[in-house]
Amino acid sequence: MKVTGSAVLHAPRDRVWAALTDPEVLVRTLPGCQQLEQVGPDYYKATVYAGVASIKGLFSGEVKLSDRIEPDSFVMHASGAGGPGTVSADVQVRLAEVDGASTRLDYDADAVIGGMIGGVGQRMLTGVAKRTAEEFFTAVDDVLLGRAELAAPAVGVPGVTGAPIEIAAEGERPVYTAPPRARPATSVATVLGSAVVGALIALAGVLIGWLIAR
Amino acid sequence: MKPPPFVYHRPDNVDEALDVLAEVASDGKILAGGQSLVPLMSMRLAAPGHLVDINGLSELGGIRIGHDGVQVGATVRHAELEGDEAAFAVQPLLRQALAYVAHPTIRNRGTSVGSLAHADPAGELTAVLALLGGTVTVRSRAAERTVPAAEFFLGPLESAVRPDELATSAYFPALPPKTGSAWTEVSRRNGDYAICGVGALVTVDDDRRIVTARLGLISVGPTPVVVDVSESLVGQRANAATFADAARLVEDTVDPEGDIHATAEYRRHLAGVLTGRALANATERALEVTT
Amino acid sequence: MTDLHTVELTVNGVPRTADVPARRLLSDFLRHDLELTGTHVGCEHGVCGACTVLVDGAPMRSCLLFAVSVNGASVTTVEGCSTATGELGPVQQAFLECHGLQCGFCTPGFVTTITAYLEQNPEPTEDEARHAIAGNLCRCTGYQNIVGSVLRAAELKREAGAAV
Amino acid sequence: MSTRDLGALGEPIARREDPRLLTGRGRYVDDFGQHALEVAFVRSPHAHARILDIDVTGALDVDGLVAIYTYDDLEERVAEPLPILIPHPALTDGRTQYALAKDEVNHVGEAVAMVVATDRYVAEDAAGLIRVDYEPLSPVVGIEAAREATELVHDDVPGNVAANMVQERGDARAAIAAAPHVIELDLAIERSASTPLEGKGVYARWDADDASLRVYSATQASTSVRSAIAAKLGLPPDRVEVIAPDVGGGFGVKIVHPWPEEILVPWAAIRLGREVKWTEDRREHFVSAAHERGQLQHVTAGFDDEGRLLGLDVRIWHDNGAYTPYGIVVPIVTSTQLLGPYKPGAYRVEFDSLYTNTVTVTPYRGAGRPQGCFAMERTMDAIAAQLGLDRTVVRERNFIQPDEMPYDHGLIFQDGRPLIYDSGDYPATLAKIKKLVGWDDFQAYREQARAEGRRVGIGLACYVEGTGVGPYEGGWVKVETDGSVVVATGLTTQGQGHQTAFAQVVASELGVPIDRVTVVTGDTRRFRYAVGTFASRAAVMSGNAVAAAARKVRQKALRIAAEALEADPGDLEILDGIVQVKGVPGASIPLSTVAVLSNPLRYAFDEEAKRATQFATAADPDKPPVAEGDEPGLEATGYYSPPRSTFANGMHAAIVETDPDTAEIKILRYCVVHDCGTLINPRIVEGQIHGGVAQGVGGALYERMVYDESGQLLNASFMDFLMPYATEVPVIETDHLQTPSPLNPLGIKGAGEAGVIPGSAVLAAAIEDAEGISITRMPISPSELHELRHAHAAPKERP
Repeated sequence: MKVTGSAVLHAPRDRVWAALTDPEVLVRTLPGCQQLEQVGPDYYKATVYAGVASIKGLFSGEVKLSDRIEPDSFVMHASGAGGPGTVSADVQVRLAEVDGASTRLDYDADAVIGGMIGGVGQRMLTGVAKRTAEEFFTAVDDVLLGRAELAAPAVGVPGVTGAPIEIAAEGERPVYTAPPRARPATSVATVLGSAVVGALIALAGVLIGWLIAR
Repeated sequence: MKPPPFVYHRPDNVDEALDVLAEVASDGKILAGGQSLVPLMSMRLAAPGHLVDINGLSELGGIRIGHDGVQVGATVRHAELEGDEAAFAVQPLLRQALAYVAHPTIRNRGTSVGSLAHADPAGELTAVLALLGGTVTVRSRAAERTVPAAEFFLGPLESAVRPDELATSAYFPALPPKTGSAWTEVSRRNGDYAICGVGALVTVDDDRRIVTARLGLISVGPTPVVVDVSESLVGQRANAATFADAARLVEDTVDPEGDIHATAEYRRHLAGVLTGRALANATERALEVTT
Repeated sequence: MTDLHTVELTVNGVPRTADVPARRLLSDFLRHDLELTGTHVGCEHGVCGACTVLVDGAPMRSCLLFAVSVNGASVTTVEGCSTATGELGPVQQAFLECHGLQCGFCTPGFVTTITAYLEQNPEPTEDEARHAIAGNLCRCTGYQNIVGSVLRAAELKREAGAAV
Repeated sequence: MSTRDLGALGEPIARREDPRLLTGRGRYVDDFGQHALEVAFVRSPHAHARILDIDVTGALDVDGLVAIYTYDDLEERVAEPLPILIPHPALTDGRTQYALAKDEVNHVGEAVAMVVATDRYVAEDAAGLIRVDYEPLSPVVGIEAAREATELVHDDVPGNVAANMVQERGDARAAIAAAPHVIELDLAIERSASTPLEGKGVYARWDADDASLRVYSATQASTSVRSAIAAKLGLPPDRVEVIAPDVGGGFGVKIVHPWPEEILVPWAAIRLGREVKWTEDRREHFVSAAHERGQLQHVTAGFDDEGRLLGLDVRIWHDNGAYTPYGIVVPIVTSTQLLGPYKPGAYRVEFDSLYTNTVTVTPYRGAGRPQGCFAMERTMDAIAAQLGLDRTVVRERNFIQPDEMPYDHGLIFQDGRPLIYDSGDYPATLAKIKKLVGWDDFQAYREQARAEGRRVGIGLACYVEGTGVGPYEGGWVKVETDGSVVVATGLTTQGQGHQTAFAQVVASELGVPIDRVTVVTGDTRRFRYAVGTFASRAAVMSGNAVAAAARKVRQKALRIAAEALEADPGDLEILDGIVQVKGVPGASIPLSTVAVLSNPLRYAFDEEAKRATQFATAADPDKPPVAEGDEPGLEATGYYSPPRSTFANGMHAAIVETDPDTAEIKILRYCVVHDCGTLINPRIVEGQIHGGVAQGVGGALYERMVYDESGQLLNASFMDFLMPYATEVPVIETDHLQTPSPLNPLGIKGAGEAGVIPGSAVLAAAIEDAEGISITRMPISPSELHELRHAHAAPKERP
């Protein structure tokens, strides 16, 4: 499925660029992302605890960044597979200055959702993707605005934020582990356009939404 | 298509159920009617490690009717609520909408509270709860809280029920005086998920003029959409009211997605058309109860 | 995970029991554990209705129930829709007379659904009869003769009632 | 042909198989083998990919796992591609799959690994733990992409063209060029599928002591499955038994053989020395069985002022999916059957059969005819519209007339035989359908509806269907010594009531009560030679074959009875199972006794048998007990092999109402007039028509296979593949003509597929009539009609 969307992030373009290509940021903003393992330059293996409501599960895949034209654009390739389905996506991301304080992000994704989920999940996929996209952009924006710590109490689970990201070296490969966190409150205001669909999220395997790959 | 293995819990009371939930956290799911959960499991899209079967918990059964509304326990089947004359008398929209929930055979097992907790954006009862301003009561081992409809539906298939919580009942306020209700929807086949569904509440005054008019819509957004169209109708003679402005307002408000059965544009169009029809029916009923 | 649960049901009036994993669907429990193969499985996601059985008198999709979850229930399958003497029950007789079936695969779900429906509404109109069967899929008959079978079954039941 | 007492033939009797099926005593494949090992498959999630690695280690610890097989485990001929069942010279680049994918997958759902376990639950657990590493390749999805051929499905098939074929009679292009009027239409029909309520299924048991294999398969062709299994597994055919038990619907998808599973399951059963069963689940059926219907068609028609077709030129692009196991039967059928009851002055048809990375296409009830009918009937409507003529008038002017029968179209049909219509009265059929639907009164109804703010429209469509395709079927009839009659024929049954219809044929031929007749179908143990159940052929083929066998039995019975009664065989008749001398009451002998006498015995094992023992008969001591050229027993085998197909025909008319606001489409009336020659059992024929119409309505308004660009089938469930419920199918009003076929003794024509053929054509016509918008693509949903309205209205709003 082809999906496009855009969002406004409240930081200058170079900071947005830095955040989106920083595994330390990604690991704490990608919905459900538990671990990013760097296996090469701009190449990560991801472990994602993905899902909707209490239907959730562990999912593993990989993420590559390419075609980096800093600070204008890059392409993300994401793929992964679980028992009930597969997901792969190429996401073209473009950043444009809105003003000195904010950046408009546009993305074009070509996502392939295969397996059982592709055949029976149609009714729900875009809705779930959109919800997850909002979550992701809000989380990134929170990081950019330095209010990441503020997000968690909003959903009322105490004591799960503010923990440092753990970086452990496993052989040569840095491994980024997300701190425990609650789901950030989403803010639709940061997402533009009626057809915003979170294909970006495909890289987190979250398009599988309600999959559980046990 | 066979479900994956899970540990089966059949607690003897709600506290025991909550203990299990607290322990297994997000690896657990409540099994009530199972009419959405079991197919998800058979397709292996869901694979909870633990199922907590609440079907035997009599304390979660029963429909309690008051003048102010209808309280529905967690194990009440759609069919039971649909057939309950007292509930119909207090809040007719329940039966009007439940008649569109899948097929009777599914309604014999599926639970009303379960379908709210499942938060399917095409679920009729989500919009009924939202339109009526109802609540869902949820309990965990630590606390009980009552969540208003406006805060209950967070996203597609995502409700405010946390992994350690059990939705114990839902509360649907009574139909106010001089008010009529209606539900209408378009689906591809009889019993399918609605392409668009609309519930309406219209209140008239003694002079048979419209006072308030509100709508609850499904399948046109990630969660049920409530639109207050009173302003476009207030003061109109109910028997001569035209609903074109209200329909346009609804069309402008909803933000549906397209899918393999219908384009987003068609869904939006239907939201307008069905708004007109639901308002007309509800107004007619409001007049009936006002004479 | 593979713990077995003892499931006791009264099936067609006969107490039956088997030890099964929690995930055993009622449809598979009936077909494989009790070897009552009259109940058929057409989609396993609750849409086709072929697996419909009566649980404590109410039609339900047996593919959407875990056997363990209906422990203790009374279940009626198509095998139990015949008369006490083993002759065709009124719904079955009506299907025979009206050519209400072709391949017969979906038929058990229709027979159980209609059997329960006629208890609720003994004198359906043609339109009501059509809606009564509208949750069951049939690929062979085009439904016309099944609608006729509902009406004929109602007639047969009335005749039988009058004869008593 | 002997004088036939029709007896039960033609009577709408209740079906004899029903009491069993109604009480849960039917036996479908999954009802067998309760203790067999069960199979689940790992299927490709990619439409087009190279398989880099299959890692099964994760699955090996699953408790209850018995075996996992991948392509590398397959041996000898099991490792070869599956056969192309119907080769054709035009099929220059036919390709078939391997039983398990070798190196590459070409559609989502193609089997990659096979898991055998103690039950299906466990098998699915293990299948879910097998990791397959794929390198995705660019998929070809949709006819346009296949035609552009920027990507290829099979590297060695340029242009994605499996076959190109041209048939022409006369110079169609010249005729069109010279015609006073010319129209061109682009028409499209989307994919649908048979989707029987029971999926496929295979259950195999190997008897090592006997070195024999028994296979139960939900197939439409058990004898062919036996041949295929024997060939693939290297077994002598007589060591393989294949039984099609009760089968829960077929509609074409179960005619294909061998399905990979029909080879793999018996193969595993032999290897493991255990009973093995596979029951296809609904998702597997959507992504790994077969689809049909997807075609683009460009029609160019030249006609005169009266609306007579002078030349017709049709170009067809057929989507055959990933492989061509069933050859190019579907587009050949479209090419030829498109002509319907009409006789264009000249005709040219050309098709390309194109590969796509989607589920394989094989015939689904109607088999290319719904597309052809859509093309022809939309053309007729367009001609009428252009000339301002009534749509029935244009059709009538183009009809082949009854006195032109037999009518030779000068083309070659799907059976390799000339396309010659044997009989049919199209003007009479038209008159009947016009009367049934009230064609001439519709204008008044439309005005009345319009006054009420309602939109209604009427449509009509005609078809001719070649049925009873050869090469042959056989039948065996035996009268037992208790007077009961057993009948066997090799073709299979999926709900068509063969156990009743063939019993009616035999009962009337033999003169026995029908309740004494038992029919067995689709069991290679009972009848060894057969072709299969497809192409509306069972009643024609096996009906005539069992009739032929019954006639032989009758003759033999009369001969033996004549000896016993000391009468001339010509003076005898068989009534109610008793042979008697005509007009001489009391001079009679029951068939049961004749059966006893037909088999000279040495041993008496019961009272009846005593009469045939050596000291009981007054046989001529100079003659052998069994005469030369004779055989013991009152039984015979007969075959029927027609020179060519017999052509049934019919016409449908429908009245629809479209909601001006929601664009919902409601069928107010649906009328059918049908002529399939002599009816064996009118009730069964009517049931066939009802079922066909329901599928036609489904194909026109509800059902489609929705693929995305990556080749994912987006609606692989009954939630989203919208097979109609009772509330979506209209009341069907029927009427019949009976124009007997001159090609077979019973005068039968096939009836199985007819009901589905004109569905899209007639409903498109009615919707077009209601809306005043040209309908060229089917199916159509309310959402699409809504879009069409907008597109249609747009130019007026923004000139």
